[in-house]
Amino acid sequence: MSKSYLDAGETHCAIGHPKTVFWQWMLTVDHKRIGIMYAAVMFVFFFIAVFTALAMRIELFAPGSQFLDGDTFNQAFTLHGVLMIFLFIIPGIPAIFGNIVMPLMIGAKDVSFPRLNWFTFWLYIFGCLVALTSLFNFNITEGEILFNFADTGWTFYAPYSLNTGTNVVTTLVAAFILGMASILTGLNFLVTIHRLRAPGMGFFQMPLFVWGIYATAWIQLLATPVVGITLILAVMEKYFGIGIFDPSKGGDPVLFQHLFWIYSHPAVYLMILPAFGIMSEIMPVFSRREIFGYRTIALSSASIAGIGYLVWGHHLFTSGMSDVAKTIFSFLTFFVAIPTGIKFYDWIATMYKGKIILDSPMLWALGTIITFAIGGLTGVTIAMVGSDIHLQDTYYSVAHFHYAILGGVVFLLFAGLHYWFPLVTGKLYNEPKAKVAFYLNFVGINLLWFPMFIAGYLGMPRRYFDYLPEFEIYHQISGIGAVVIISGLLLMFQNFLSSWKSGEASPLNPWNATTLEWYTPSSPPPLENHTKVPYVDFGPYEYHYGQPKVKFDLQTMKRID
Amino acid sequence: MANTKTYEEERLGYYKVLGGLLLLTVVTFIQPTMFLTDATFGVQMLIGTVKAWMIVMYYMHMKGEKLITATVIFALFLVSFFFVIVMIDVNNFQYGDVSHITSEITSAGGSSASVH
Amino acid sequence: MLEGFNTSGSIIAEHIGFALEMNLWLSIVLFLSVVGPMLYLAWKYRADKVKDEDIENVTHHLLLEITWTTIPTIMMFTFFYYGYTSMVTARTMPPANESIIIAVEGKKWSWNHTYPANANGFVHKTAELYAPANKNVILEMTAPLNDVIHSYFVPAFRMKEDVVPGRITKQWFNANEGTYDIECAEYCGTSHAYMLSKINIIPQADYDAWISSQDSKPAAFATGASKGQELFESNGCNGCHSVTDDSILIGPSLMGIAKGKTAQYLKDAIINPNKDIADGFSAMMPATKMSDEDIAEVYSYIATAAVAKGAAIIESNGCMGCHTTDGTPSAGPSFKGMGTLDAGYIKDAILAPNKDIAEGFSPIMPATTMSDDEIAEVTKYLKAL
Amino acid sequence: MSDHPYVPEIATDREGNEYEVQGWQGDFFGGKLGFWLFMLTEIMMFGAMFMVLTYYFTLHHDDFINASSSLNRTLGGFNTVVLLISALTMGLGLLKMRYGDVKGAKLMIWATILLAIVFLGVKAVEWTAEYNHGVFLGLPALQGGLPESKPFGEIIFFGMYFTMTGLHGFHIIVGIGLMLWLLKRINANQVNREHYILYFNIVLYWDLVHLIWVFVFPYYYMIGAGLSTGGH
Repeated sequence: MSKSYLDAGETHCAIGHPKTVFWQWMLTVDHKRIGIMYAAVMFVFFFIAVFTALAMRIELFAPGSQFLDGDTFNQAFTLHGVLMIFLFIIPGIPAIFGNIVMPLMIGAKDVSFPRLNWFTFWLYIFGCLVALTSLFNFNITEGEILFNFADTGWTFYAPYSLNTGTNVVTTLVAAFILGMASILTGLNFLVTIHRLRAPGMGFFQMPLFVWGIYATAWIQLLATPVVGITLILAVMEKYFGIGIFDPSKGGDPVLFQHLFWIYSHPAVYLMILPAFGIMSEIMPVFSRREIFGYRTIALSSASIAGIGYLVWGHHLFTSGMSDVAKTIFSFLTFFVAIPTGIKFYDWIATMYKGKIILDSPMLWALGTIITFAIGGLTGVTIAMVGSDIHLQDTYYSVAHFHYAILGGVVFLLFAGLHYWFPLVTGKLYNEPKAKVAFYLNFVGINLLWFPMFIAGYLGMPRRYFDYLPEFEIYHQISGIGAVVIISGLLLMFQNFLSSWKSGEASPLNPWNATTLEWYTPSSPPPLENHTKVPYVDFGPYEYHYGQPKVKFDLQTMKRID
Repeated sequence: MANTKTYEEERLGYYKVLGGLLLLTVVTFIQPTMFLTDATFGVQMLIGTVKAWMIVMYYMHMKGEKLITATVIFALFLVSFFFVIVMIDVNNFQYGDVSHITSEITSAGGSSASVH
Repeated sequence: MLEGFNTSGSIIAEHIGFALEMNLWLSIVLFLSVVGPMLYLAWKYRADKVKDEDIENVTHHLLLEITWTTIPTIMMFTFFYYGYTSMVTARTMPPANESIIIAVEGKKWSWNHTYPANANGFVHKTAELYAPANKNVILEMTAPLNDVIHSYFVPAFRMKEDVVPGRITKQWFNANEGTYDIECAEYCGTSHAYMLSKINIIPQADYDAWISSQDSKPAAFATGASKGQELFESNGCNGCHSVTDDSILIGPSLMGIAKGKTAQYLKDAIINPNKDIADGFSAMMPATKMSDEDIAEVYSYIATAAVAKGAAIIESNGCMGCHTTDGTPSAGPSFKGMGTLDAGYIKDAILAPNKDIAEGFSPIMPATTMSDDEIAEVTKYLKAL
Repeated sequence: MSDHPYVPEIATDREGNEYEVQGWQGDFFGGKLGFWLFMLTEIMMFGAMFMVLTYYFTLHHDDFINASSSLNRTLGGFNTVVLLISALTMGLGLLKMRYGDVKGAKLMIWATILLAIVFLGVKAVEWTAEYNHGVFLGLPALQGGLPESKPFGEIIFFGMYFTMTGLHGFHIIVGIGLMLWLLKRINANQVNREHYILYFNIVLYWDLVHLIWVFVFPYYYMIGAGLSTGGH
């Protein structure tokens, strides 16, 4: 039995050759180990954010103030947003699966700059710590610790963020550091994909997940600096009052919104593109046939990333932006919907004349088609300027966002967790439990957010900690949905943890998949991945009567079909 | 960097570019008082662009690098798009004649200033 | 349902409502075109029905691909067109000479509306908006410079535009009679959820009658409140300051202000609020312009607001027949000075008055039935004397 | 990471043809590409700041011209020339290294460091003069809404001026640090005639610093040059 990358000593380290397992993990440059550490940290923050959200749902269960006052509620939704957006969902799939799977898929030993990858991970951790310190005010002399998180919402809109007395500056700095980590991850992946593909593998032989990561990396690289400098300017504004964004000094707060969304809108595509990549992996494997329209899907990823830069202004339809700019942005926004729609039809066409195996990764993928279709189509509604005038900043936008991000990105992240769980851990998870968890999540998301579409249309604004009694019924259904979805999440993670500890050992290629990450000599893979780098003269999803067409001798990586 | 140039040729190239850049810097200085004084801003930015182009092409060896050139052009396209859109927005500033931001601050009074 | 939501109260609401409805139906079509085939294929090709030999690798179908590209594209441009036209309706201001222009100021956390001066030069200011039916109304909106962004949202009119400090933004409506809710839709801090108000659309004649008068509200809405109270509420002071008890909303309670502070102090606090901040509060109050007479009205309102209820209860129970408030004894002892007595004693003295008689008075007082709340109000009143 | 020299792997296709596999070790083009991508982020960052600047230039045209005319163009121009020459010395140093002249290369790096320090010194003189005129971040003249405030356009001009030249100066300081590190690596023979990717990237970095100045200089110093002779 050969050694896997999880065994003690089986790693390269950034500094020296540490003896203890602990330091081997802390200093590791192995892309798979770094990916696992990212996952561990991110899911901790994910659950903190989930329970913050639960607290808000309980507060909103009935009109009137229950147990949170306005200020605490405002800090709670800011915390929820900052943790979910900056610590979990933006770095999420690229940092976890981009690290673990992408080099394996292109037949590389590691990413292009392994030490930089290690540094990036610790930069991310540093950013998380700064974010956590901004939770509290420490008053050493009196031994007090006051809860004083930013109450601006994760968008930090000026001039509110300049006026409030909470720890906005620390939060801004944390977001800046996390942005830096994100830039470096993207840079690393771009060079890796350009330079380290196995011989013979052209861009159109890459698995579609790699395409997703590639498109994402461009957004990380070119959009993040804009928000970085915006946050720095906001800090300058707060300390020196040069008036860039502060209207009492002559600045224009709408400019802040421009700069903020120049990054933060592409960031939405940064979240969804690698998720679409996961979908494109799962659909052909669980239909046991080649994917429909490979090139269309690959190119639509690229075009979504490109167009994604050009549409930020649709967040400003009611912000006092000029009507000309509104029209331009509305027009451009619709161009994002078209490649997205094409992708969906391609995935569905992939099922045609296949053999649909409804294992949990496929269930998650099909569930996502439904939830993301709702999230995407409601996005089209608010891309129409006229409709958006009514729906902007209401629960409709909240529901749209959560359907698209939870029902799109996070659901596909979970699909990926199930799909690559055997690869990463060498164990199989408990399938019946996984299915129950999926159904709980699927029912939960619809119970939780569908009523918000109606409430939003009827005029329930977002970020209200109290509301008119007319909206009570919608909030109560949402509250029940929240309980359902959280029980689903807990069940799912319990399943993962117990299976990793004592699950059944996984065979080498449990899903009959065709992409290179499954053709490693051991399960889980060894350090430095494949025994030898294969020569790639085949497409990524070549099936023949339901079986992978290409077969390898796993010791020499020569084709034996 | 597979090239066939000798050390002397390459060094001469560096000095030529330096000469060009110095010349342009002189132009930068005399322009505002000598010619095209109505369009100082545009002319200055144009000179800057030419200088930048020389630096990128020769000092930074971008000549012949297809992939890198493409990435740089993509980034510059994005920046210019941001510029164009934000300029369209600011040039169509709505109700600017009555807004505070577009006009001078006349009333001093700090944070307690009141409007209208 | 919010007030007036169903009536499609304004011209804009009709246009945007149409765009929304069209979008809803086309979206359902698009949704079904994705989810329908998906469910069908998942059922048709389920694993136990398909033999491996029957699997086919279909990877291209030009006609199909062209179809599912062009049809959604056409739909997208339909959406864009209706989104654009409904925006034009909402964003094209009617000619100023055919409209009433009302200035709106959104500040933490209240809305103020300022109307054009009437024939006598009097300018109305209200917290709720009053406007005539079927008449163009343009809102010219802004926020104080040291305030934050708000958003003036009238769900029933399908209209919303941010109120940006330092900028002027505008929106307009032409609505039917009725009452409609106003909400703040852009997050603005602690009491964001309470930044609510109402639009009252009234017959033109009522509006004209009101605007030419100096009444603070149109006749149908008069509450009999004092002018001071009207001013206090229309300027949004009640959003942050309580006057009837000592609870702290956002700013300090103003109850009992008349005991220690003069009207001049109140004037300073209104006109230049952040010069001198009470301990434990931050400098966030916007400055308000108010005439001296108005400030005097507000001052007297604040001075009496807390005890007005108690005074009314005492009056209606006829207590003043035997007690005075100026310290001179009458048939019974004067109320002045009773504030120092403890609450339990006062309660006993009202419900069972003759149990414990003050020295020098005879047990002639009749027992009175009063609820605990009423007794509390009376106690507060006595304390304030 | 392994200490033994890296031997590229060979992949074989079905016909038995052999292909050299690109590893992450010793990937010159990869290193160069990575650094170019990093420089793109700098372009975006400064691009966004220029956008802010242009936004307010549109709104407050005259204030910007006035403010610009008060900057010291002689010192600014001197610094431009200093950076120009330092870019040359940096480039020549790399050239020498590639042709095996290690000593010459080191001399050129020292020359660049010297020029960088001169640049910072001149910058310090400028900032001090501005501070003495009461124009500096945090001083009342640059705080809007006070009686002694400058007009808003000038406040934003100077605010952005200090922010951007400060950030540029920070890049210069980082550059000096990088060059010292480079000298250390050259002395340890880890950067040499064959392996000079680190040197190459630091040259790129220095050119980027120059490139930013090429736009910062005219935007701040020259747009108001026609108005007066300027200088504090």
